[in-house]
Amino acid sequence: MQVLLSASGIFKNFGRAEVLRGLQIEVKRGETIGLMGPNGAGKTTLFNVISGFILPDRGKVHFLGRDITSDPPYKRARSGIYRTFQRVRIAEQMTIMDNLLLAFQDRAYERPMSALCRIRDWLALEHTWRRRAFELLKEMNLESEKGRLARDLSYGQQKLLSLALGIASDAKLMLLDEPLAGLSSSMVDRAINLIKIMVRKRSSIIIIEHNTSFLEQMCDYVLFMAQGQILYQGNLQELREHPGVLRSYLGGQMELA
Amino acid sequence: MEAYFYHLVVLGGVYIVLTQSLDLISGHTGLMSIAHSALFGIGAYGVAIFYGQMHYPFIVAWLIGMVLAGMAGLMVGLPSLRLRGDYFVIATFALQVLCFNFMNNVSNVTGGTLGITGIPTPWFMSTTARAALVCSSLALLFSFIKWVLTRSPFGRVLNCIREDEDLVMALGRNPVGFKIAAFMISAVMAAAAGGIYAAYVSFVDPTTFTVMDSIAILCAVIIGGSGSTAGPVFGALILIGLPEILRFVGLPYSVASNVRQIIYGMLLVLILMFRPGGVVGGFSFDIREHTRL
Amino acid sequence: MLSQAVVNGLIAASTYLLVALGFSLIYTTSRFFHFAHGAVITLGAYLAYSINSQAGVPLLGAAVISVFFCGLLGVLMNHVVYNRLLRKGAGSLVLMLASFGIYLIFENVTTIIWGASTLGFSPGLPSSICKWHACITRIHILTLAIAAVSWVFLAILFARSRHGLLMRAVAESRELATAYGIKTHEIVDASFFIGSAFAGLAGILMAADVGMTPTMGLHALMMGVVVAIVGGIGSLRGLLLASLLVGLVRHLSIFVVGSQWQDSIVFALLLVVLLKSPWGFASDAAAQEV
Amino acid sequence: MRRCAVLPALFLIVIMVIAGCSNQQEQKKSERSKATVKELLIGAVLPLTGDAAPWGIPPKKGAQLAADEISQKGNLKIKIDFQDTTCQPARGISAFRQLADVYKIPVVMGAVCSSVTLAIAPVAEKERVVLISPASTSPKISSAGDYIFRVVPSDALRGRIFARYLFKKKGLRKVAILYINNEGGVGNRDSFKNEFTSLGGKVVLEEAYPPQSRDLRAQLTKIKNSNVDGVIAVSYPDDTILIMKQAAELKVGKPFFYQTEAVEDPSVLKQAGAAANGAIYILPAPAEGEAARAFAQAYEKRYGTKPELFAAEAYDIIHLVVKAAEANGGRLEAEKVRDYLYTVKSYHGVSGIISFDSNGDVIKPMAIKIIENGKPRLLEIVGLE
Repeated sequence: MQVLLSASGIFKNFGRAEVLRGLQIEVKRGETIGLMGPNGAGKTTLFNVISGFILPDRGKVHFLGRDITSDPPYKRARSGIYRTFQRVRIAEQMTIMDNLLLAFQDRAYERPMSALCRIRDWLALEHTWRRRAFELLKEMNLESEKGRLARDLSYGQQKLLSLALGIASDAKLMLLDEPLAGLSSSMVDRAINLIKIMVRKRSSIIIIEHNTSFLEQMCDYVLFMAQGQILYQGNLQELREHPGVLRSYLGGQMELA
Repeated sequence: MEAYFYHLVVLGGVYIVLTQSLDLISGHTGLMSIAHSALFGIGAYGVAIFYGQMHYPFIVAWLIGMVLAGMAGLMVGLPSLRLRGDYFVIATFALQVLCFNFMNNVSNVTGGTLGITGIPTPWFMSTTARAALVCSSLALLFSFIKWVLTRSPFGRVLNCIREDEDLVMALGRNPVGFKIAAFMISAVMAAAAGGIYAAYVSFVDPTTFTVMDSIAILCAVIIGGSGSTAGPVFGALILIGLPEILRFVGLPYSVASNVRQIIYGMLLVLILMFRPGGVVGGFSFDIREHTRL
Repeated sequence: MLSQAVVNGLIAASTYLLVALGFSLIYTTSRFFHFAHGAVITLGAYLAYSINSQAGVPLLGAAVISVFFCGLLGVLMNHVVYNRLLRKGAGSLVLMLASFGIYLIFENVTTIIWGASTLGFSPGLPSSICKWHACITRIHILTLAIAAVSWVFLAILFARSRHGLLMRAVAESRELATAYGIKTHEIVDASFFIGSAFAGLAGILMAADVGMTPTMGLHALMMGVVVAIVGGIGSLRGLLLASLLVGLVRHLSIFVVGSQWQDSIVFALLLVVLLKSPWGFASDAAAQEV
Repeated sequence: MRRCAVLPALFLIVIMVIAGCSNQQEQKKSERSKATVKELLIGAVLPLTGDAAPWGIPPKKGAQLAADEISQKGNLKIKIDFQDTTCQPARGISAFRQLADVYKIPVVMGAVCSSVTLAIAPVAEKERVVLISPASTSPKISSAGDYIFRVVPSDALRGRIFARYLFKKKGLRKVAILYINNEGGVGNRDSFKNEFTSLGGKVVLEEAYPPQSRDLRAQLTKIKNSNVDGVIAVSYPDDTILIMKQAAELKVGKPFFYQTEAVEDPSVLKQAGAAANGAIYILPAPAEGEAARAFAQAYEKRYGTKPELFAAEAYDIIHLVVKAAEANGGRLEAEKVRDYLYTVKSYHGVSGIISFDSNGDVIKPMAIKIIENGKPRLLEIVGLE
């Protein structure tokens, strides 16, 4: 299988805190990977480094064989990396439809000149964008809410929307930061439904999650992170028996307490 | 009677173009600017200098003014590379002061404090009725342009920048380019209004383009309702209409202007407190300050 | 000549510093640009004037009362407008706009009550002391002293006292401070009180020097804002350096370029600082945090 | 959203109702003016509010006084419609349009701010309405048009006379100019400088300061250390106080000559106190004689204060307009008033002796005064010769 993303030797410090220490990761096309680890292990920081919101102090990130280490976030997004945020990020004072259209619409028509001079072109295309967005909304059971402002949605619905944005943007690599946290059980089913769509579209997915049964169901394998490094890679069964994992989880909890 | 009415239409039209253009960046892109009367002034001076003094055709001078303002817009757009929210406001404020001082002090170009008088009236504005027609159609045209822009894919990205810049980046768009584009379009529109204003009043001087005027335009947009098409129109009407109404009401002279300013201030505070979307009910500048990662 | 210009710069710097101290104190705890600060400056002077000339209280007493009222006024603004807006989820831009509105209201009410022409505490010929070709009046010396004392007061407040510690905690993150059980409202109120009291004090000192007009606060505030931003809001050392820089630039630049460019130079400086490092002199530490 | 569309609609309705009301007013007025031929309606556009209101309200009082006095005499009823300009060009045009177009008034007094007068002038020319300013001093107004007059001397005249006086009588050769950086300040600076240098004097320093400035020490320090015989100051009342006090503090030690009437402002005399002593300044020569004294008395009786700046000028304007109407059989027509004004020579008004030149500018003698012990004292009256 083709290697989609590889990051090697990633170091990142915040002040005196070493958050990532020589981290190594490789993602192949179509893989679904669970990412676990205690709080403060650097999971979100890793996402930030891959998606470009944070530049690593050292190390290289390659995507599709290209060095993207110094690319800004939007360039990485264009080449096919989508990420969600731990705290839901959607355009709150735009309608749900507009949120999705943002992901569906063609960047070639986003220039102000084409907005004015090629009205007919983009209007025609907008129909197809809307149709596709509507289909996606149906998957989420939100088709009746399409005209509402995103901020009026429930927390769970907002989270679904942020997942849907990833599907709409057709990314090759999805970085999902705790997609299920805080969701009611019915919402969890819908979220899983959306993630399955991603899988079906052969996107590679990295999921930060603590819900092990979910990870077991979805993922090809899991990664366990602690102290800025990948401690373990394999299936969940073995992970549970791994001595280092247990220690770091306990250690992490003790730190928390 | 007609001419007076037409005159109000002219002013209303000019200010509608101004508020619409400001709303494109403040209401839709989330960049509040208090440099707008400076951009307005650049357009006005463009016409005053190139049409009034150097006798280029009006259209040419008008376009020159717009291009100059667009360049100034680029200059304001550049700070938006780094600055967010209130720091951006301060940067535009500095730019406004610098532009005003340029108009006020570089007297061999701008006529300095004395301004430029005797700008001939172009034929299409030779009567107030014509001027009113021109200005109202310009207001319509620019309102329409803004309406199209904000509903186009371009506008959708702008709206998203206002909501959350990180999300825009996560979706593969470069916010900086969009912000600069929005600012330049806005500047060009403001300058278009300025050029028409100069040709109509036939006289420009720096005192028309002060910080206070910039703040008044911003307040008008907020009061009217930002991020909508009707809001800025309504805001402009308040800005032009309130003094005229008070003129008829006949307040004691010693306090009338202060009362007007107090009304503006109260309107602003009350609108923000009780109707954050403005009178027309547009976008409200709620808290969206996600701490940067 | 140079000595006089430097003295002038120092005098100007001391008033800028006083204004900037209050302004940035309020900014650090509530995270928005409080432009109505300018109105408090003006009102401080006028209140002291009225208490002095109409109620017949001696000037020093009048000044103390007025400064106290200015502090209260700041707290009042915070309660009547800002807190309510905050409760509705307003961001810093909304608060800033509201403060524009409040400024407009106050400036014009001041004009209606006291009139537009200059008033002053001490009409007539000021006596000045001259040495080394530089002249200075008693009011100037007092202003310099008060600015220095205020700076030291804040430095001690922040570094030593529990109260200062709490303020710093609130400045770091309001939510976190609330989570830790700090009564953030009280802390913010306190910063409004102290900050506004500084504004009133600055207003009175300026009025004692050159008299008062209803617009005096705005110009003073503009310079205060420039100083606060150039110095890096929240950094006391930065504020001190920036106020000296702006004061001296204003008074020395006139020997290099025409005096009509005085303001332009200051604002160009502001723009450069904003573009180079938006967090001013305090950039290295603060920028990392944000 | 939908509910809110109602509000703009309401707003429009309010405007229309108001417009409707004013329309009715207009009709009533025109009916009345038909019924009694001897009523004259004169317009006035003045800054009645805002920063410039202190210069706009006295002319209103003076004009009102003149109108009432003439009306009491019987043959003519004078009504003046006052409109506010707030000293902003666009607002000034609004106000002027209202008078000229809505009420069809042929003669308008105004404006005060030069920028407003300059903005209105082309409209007045096109609409053929006579515009007579009681207070605008910008030299540019001289060439503003055929229908544009003023009864206050141009800055050009003031600067020329002051420059000659200081050069010849005071023996100044090298001067510094300290001026407020606005239209009035720059206009005065230029007129003084042109005349002074053409006489052979030298302007060593030109220092500007922005309006509402509260700190002039930088400028004054520079002046203190320059080698000049005297300082010409062009200032408004607020900053005149600053100049006087801060110059004293800094011990500038140069004589100050104020090319402005601001020195006489009560607030300056009060706030500057002893610092004002010795200030020499120039202003249009106040009128002597019975009429002027009677005006001052009547004004004080009615308003409780001595006539402020530009009140007398406005009083004269109304009288001149009425004279023009009387010469035309009691009717007010713009062309007739214009032609009449060009013929006015040495009219003894309460603001001085008024003649108009071919530009519509008044030619008046000027007065040089000095402040002594906190009070103005006349030094001499000087003309152009």
